[in-house]
Amino acid sequence: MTELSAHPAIETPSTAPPASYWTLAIRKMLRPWLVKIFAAYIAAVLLISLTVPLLASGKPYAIDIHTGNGWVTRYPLFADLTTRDYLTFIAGAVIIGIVVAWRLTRVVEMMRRRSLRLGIAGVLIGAGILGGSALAILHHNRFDGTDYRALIKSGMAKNAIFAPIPWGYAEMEPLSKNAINELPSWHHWLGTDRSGRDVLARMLWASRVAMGIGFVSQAIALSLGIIVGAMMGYFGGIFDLLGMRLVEMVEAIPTFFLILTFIAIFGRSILMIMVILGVTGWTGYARFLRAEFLRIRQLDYIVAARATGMPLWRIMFRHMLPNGLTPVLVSASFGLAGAVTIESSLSYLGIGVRPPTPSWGGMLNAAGNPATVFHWFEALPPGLALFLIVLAFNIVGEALRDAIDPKSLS
Amino acid sequence: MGNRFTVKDFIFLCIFIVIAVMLGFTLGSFNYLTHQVAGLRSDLQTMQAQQTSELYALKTLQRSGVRTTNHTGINDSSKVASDIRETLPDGSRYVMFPNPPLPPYNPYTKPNFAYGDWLVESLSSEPNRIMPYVPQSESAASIQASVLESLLVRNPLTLKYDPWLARSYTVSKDGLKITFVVRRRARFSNGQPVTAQDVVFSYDTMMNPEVNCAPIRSYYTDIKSCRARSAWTVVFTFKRPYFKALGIAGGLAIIPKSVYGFQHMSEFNKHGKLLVGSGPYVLKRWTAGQAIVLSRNPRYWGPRPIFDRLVYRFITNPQASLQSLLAGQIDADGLEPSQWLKYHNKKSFLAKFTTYKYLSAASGYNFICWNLRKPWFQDRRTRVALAMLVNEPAMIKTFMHGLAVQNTGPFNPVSPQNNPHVKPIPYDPAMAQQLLKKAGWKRDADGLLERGKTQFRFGLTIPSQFPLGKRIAEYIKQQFAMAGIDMQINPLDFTTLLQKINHRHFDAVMLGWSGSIENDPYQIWYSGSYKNDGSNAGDFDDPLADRLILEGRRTLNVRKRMHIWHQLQAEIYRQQPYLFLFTSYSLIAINKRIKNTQPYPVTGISPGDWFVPLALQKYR
Amino acid sequence: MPETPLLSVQNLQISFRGEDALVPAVDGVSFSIYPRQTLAIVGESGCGKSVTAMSILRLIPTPPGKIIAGEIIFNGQDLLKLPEKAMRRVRGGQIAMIFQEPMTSLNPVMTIGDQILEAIFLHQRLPARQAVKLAAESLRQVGIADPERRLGEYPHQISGGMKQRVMIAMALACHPQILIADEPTTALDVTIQAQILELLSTLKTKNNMSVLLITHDLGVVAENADVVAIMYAGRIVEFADVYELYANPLHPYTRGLLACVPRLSQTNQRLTTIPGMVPNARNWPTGCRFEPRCTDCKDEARTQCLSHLPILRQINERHWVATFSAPGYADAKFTLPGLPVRRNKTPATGRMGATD
Amino acid sequence: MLSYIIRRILLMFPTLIGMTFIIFAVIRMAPGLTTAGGSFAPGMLGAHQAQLAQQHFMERRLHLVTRNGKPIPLVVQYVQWINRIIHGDLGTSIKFSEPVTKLVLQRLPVTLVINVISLIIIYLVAVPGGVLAAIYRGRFVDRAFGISSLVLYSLPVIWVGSMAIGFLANPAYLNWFPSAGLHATNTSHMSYFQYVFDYAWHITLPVICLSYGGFAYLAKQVRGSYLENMFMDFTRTAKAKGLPPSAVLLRHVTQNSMLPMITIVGMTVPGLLGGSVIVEKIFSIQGMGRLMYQATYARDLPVIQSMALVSAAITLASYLLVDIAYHAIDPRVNYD
Repeated sequence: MTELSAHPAIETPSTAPPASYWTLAIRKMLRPWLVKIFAAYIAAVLLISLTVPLLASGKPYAIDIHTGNGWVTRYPLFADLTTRDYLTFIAGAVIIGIVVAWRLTRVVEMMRRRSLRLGIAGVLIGAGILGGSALAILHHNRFDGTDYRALIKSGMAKNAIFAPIPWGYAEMEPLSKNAINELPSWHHWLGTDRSGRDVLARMLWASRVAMGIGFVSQAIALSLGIIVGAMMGYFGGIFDLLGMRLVEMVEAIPTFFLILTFIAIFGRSILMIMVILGVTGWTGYARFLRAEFLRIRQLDYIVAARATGMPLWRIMFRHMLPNGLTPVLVSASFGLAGAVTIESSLSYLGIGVRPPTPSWGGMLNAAGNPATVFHWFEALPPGLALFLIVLAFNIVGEALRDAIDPKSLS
Repeated sequence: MGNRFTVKDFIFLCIFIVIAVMLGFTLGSFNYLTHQVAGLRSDLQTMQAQQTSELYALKTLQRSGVRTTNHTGINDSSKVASDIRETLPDGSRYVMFPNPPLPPYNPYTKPNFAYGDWLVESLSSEPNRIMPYVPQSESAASIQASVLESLLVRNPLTLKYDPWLARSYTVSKDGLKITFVVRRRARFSNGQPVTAQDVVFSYDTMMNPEVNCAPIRSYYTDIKSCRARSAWTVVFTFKRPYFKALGIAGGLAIIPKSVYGFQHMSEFNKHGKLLVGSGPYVLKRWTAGQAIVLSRNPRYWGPRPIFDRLVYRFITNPQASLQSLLAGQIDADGLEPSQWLKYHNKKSFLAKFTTYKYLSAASGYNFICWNLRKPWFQDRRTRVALAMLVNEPAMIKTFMHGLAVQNTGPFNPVSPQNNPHVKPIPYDPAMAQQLLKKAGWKRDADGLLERGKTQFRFGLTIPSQFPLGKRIAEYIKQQFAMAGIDMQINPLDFTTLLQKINHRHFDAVMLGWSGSIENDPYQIWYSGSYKNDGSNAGDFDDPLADRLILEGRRTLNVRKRMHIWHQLQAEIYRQQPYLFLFTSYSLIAINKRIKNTQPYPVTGISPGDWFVPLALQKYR
Repeated sequence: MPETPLLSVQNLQISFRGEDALVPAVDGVSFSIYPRQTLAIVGESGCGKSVTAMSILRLIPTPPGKIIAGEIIFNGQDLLKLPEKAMRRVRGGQIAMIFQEPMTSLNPVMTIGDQILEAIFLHQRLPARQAVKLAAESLRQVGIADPERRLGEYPHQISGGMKQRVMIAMALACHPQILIADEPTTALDVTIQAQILELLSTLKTKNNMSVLLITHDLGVVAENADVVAIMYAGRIVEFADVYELYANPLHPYTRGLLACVPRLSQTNQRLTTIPGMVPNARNWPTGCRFEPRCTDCKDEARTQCLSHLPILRQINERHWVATFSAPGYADAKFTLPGLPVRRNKTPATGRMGATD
Repeated sequence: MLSYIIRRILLMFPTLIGMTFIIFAVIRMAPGLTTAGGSFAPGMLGAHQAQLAQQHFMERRLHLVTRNGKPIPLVVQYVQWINRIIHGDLGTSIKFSEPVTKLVLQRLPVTLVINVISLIIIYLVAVPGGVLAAIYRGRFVDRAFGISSLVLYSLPVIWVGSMAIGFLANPAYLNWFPSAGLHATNTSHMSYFQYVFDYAWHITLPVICLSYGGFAYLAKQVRGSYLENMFMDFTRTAKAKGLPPSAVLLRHVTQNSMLPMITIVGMTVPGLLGGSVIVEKIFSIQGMGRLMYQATYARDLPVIQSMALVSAAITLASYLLVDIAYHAIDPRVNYD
């Protein structure tokens, strides 16, 4: 896909402070419009997955309810959010804050910029941890199964402000033949599934599972892979021999069986699947980093660093890792695509998340399993979303690979 | 460099393609050959088995000087004697049928009746083995039904047991002793006559601990002995009076000693495809992954079988079997509710297929079993309230497209056990709230129901490979949530789920029991069945129910027994130890070329009655 | 009688497609080679000399590179207009080429013998046994001992100098009329360089062929060439008989180059360098391309240098030059540069003293 | 060469032992070992019969892990298992009551044939495609090829499979392909050509689902390695010799591009079994993937262990074969 980035490097304007290697690479990567679109898509899905409790919910933001002592305003949606939801918001806000601060501080002069950025990041993270722990202690989410729509219909409630998509992921329309397998309409933008639930709401909620599993499992896999791969690549010898055997062994474990086993022991949870995908998925990174390290180890500057008597860990982390890591990060982008695919396959086979939590693979299975009747309008959205997110990760990965290619980075 | 596509490149490409095609063909022929070889080998194996058995039979026949005879059709021979059902002076019941009974919907007298043609049906899974008695799947059972026969047969209309391989039977007054007289005409497919020795042998084989048939053996634990009194008479003695005694003894599949009489009975387990009986069909071939073919037993002792062959094809998913049905590759198929909905009133479909929708006694029912030892479910009012929160009629209408019937107890709705006067608990959330309040449940600050320190929060375990169950659970979860009950859904793979049930590690579990014409409620509902991994997993312990169960099992009089079962059902439904869900309709489509297909009211369709008029016959 | 040139290149223009525009690499190069002559093209890296050499065999990778204009006349045919099939007969058969990197120029997964035989079978109809004999013979010719054994070896099993010898053997196996040697010794050790060059000149006489020697090393030129063309920024700036050039360099660039060659006599002196940088092909100056680095540019001539590109003109019988500062340049005319072989071959050693 | 291969094989054994032990330990950790196997359809249980079947299965499974009522230590179990394997006994399936060897021999050809066919198709399409894209690099063909291979590579199999079954093999839409199995139901009376046609008709959709992703991946690699070798110096030499472009491509470039392609074959083979689980599930094919799936659900220890062993052995063997092929093709690698 060289054509995606086969554009001349534009020299950075001399007025701006010199950009770092990564900034350059990312800027170069984002140049083609196609990559821009798909990067934006990933960002959008990420954002949706972070904020979906506010976007799609059957509970209104605010509503006036008639109680024994007159009308009372309630905020069911916020009361219903779990601590984990709030923590996700805080984490998202911190990350977005750091990114924005990073961009805003670009104009600051080089030496001060670094400490400023670190300071801002520290403050934001500290505030996030503080806020998060306070929330974890103070917030108590209320179990709320009230059907607010019925309440409004019966005149017991009024002035409801609903979320943009006023359906929860598990919320069924009152059971009737007309409510299920509904085609897209004004009421349900993507129709309803065979239990009478809003497909769009489920789609959005499912993005949470996909992105969560993708990012967390790859983070685990990446850190494990980096540690083992770096050890193998740097020390070589017996470390390398044993490490490679370990890699081969882990590759031989049937993931599918492992997940079934763990689900049977510990019960179903997203976390479990994340951990298993992480624990079995690190081998690729380890192999990659090992090869990189074996290559880099021969290079002159490492020999030079060793000649100056620099301690080992410093050579590894300051000199070798940053150089070996770049290609690994590229493969992490493909790894994300792979993790999302595996998660959806597991859900398709029926060993994914706990129902009624939606996931794209599970929705596909419900719609397209040959043992049931095929409803294309139910199978299309999750498949398309899955396809697009995998495509996006792959395209961004390709573009990133081209961008960090030393031959093309001028 | 000039990159034009030259003639040489083209030739290269052609060679490439030719090689590829040749490779494909090689692979194809490899596959084809292995396939054919496998088929031949399977034929050979079955043939060998048949031949050895026949050789053996011939030898013994020569020794005993009996001449093998081909049967003559009896349906056309005029009846010499008439059937007898009478009570003897000593109070025992005597039943004698001089000829095997004809099916109630008699095909032989129908217009256009003709022998011949094949009947092709689908099986949803390939059986692992089709040995008699050995643990079997439903698919193996339907094949065995055409090859193996038993002493008695249940009349599908009257539901009474009629003599089949037995010419007559006598049940002693206390019900402990059943005497069968075997028909002298009856022959196994190898020509060997069916004797009392074979019946005893069959019983002994099944009771032999070396033979892997524990599940079936368990039914026969109530039998004290099985003895041959003479060459044609055999007596079963029971330990205690049991209403199912006649069905158990008369339902034993009779296998020929001449074939299965191994020196070491452990050899029995090693075979997979040795299936020889006295039935109208014999196993012709079994092609792995494809089909099992039965062919007409040429020396069948009874009425001549109608079809020349019965073919059972393994088609694993409903969509594929519908495809095959539409393409005419199979003659009859069960439909999914959604398929039924789509096709049952489509003219083009109805022009080719006859459709039936009926409740069969064999269909089971689904339920949610509450673990009554857990704090949430100990109170009857709570359980009733939970049932009131679920709108079952709407669920049946929506999820099952109306093709199911709500259960009002553990018995099949069409079975005589079922008490038609038990009314289903209505969907009434308001009433449910009141009941919950009465039971002491109050809303706490968290929005959950609470009694004392117990919050109403439990897990429902469902089998993960059961999509409908998931939908039902999701619906129920929502309904409970509205009442302030938090139910978590835990899908587990079936094996783990069974383990959890065995160890009683569950709050509530969704499962199904399969049905039969008359169930013995002991295993599921008797309080003693909680221990020892019995099936009373929820620990239902009701003195009245226990009394009724024990009494019912003893009662041999059908009407009295049914009365007891009706009472039992009312009591169980009142107690609501299960949230009873529904029994689905059987939805069948049969190719129009097959005639006489109407189902019996309780037992459903009976392929033994079917025939194809000469003009419509397809296979010869 | 005046000899006809074996190969003449006229007004060759080659461009490469850059990321946004066409970048000229060779811009109006003309020269000719006569039989049994060694023509050396000298220039800094990036001046277009290798591209010129490759274009003769039409080996320029076509999507980025493109021959815009010009003619390459060989034996009376324009090679640029020749159909691909006829061109293939020329390649290897009549004009052969060896490259700068012997290490990578041989296919690592084929034996040496296979690679030589491939060339032989391509251009000669020979029975297999005879072809093998020919291959062995050509290996022996380039001074490889035990050639029969070498034929079965893989390139990684022999040294760099040997590889270049193999390359030469492969090129000469079909007795070409011209051998294009594209910096044949650059990647080799100095001792081996001399051996290879000597081998080349021996073989040249033996096989009666012309050699087009591409190099950046004026020392090599002095030893081996008959005629020299100096290239700078895509153009030939000076073309002369080797004696003439060394005796009377006219172009300031040539003078600069000659000054850069270290001499034993000037031990204590630092090496001279030509100030400035080679201009980027993307934006060549409109006028003389050497103008920014030129020491000859006097004030009055400068305006001309800035606005006009000096073309190559013949200022005497054996000398062509493209600079306004050369004496007699203004009156001289453009002719196709090329010098027939004047006399009997000069022993290479004879000129050693002149350069050292 | 021979000593190298022997050394490689010897090195394989510790890995194989470690691998099998990990697999063994993980499998023995799984709960549900002492309960029944899924011999009954979920959701429908014959009341009493199911209970007894459970006991029966449990006994047979307990027989595997206990002796005289005491649990056998894991290591001893492992050694016993290995010992049995060495004697050629993979055990007897609990769910299918048949020797595992027989089951594997029954299922393996199914999976193998489909996979080999799709591998052939992958190579038949991807190699010329990749080469064409390399030749016409930067032009429309190449761009279209690049985009489409990326798109294909990103298409999830579960979606393509469900859509294919839903639209192309569904009486409600287009009833073009069969939706399950590998054969029509009455093959016994088919002629050879009918049979082959029928087989081809049945495997079309599964093979498409198995191959398109691999095709895209391989094509990209082929394009890359051809492009790299097309600009190598030795290619230029070959052209300077006067070789026609097709010969340059087929002889010089291809030979050098073989190496990465072989590596890819080696990497694909172990993945085939895993990929088969999904495709065999979607298209109801009774192959190894499905056997694994069924065995896992039924906690059929002997089958799971043997399958894991088989797949581990296949993985290692394919690595070994790649290494040997590398040595055979690339003269630069020495066999020390």
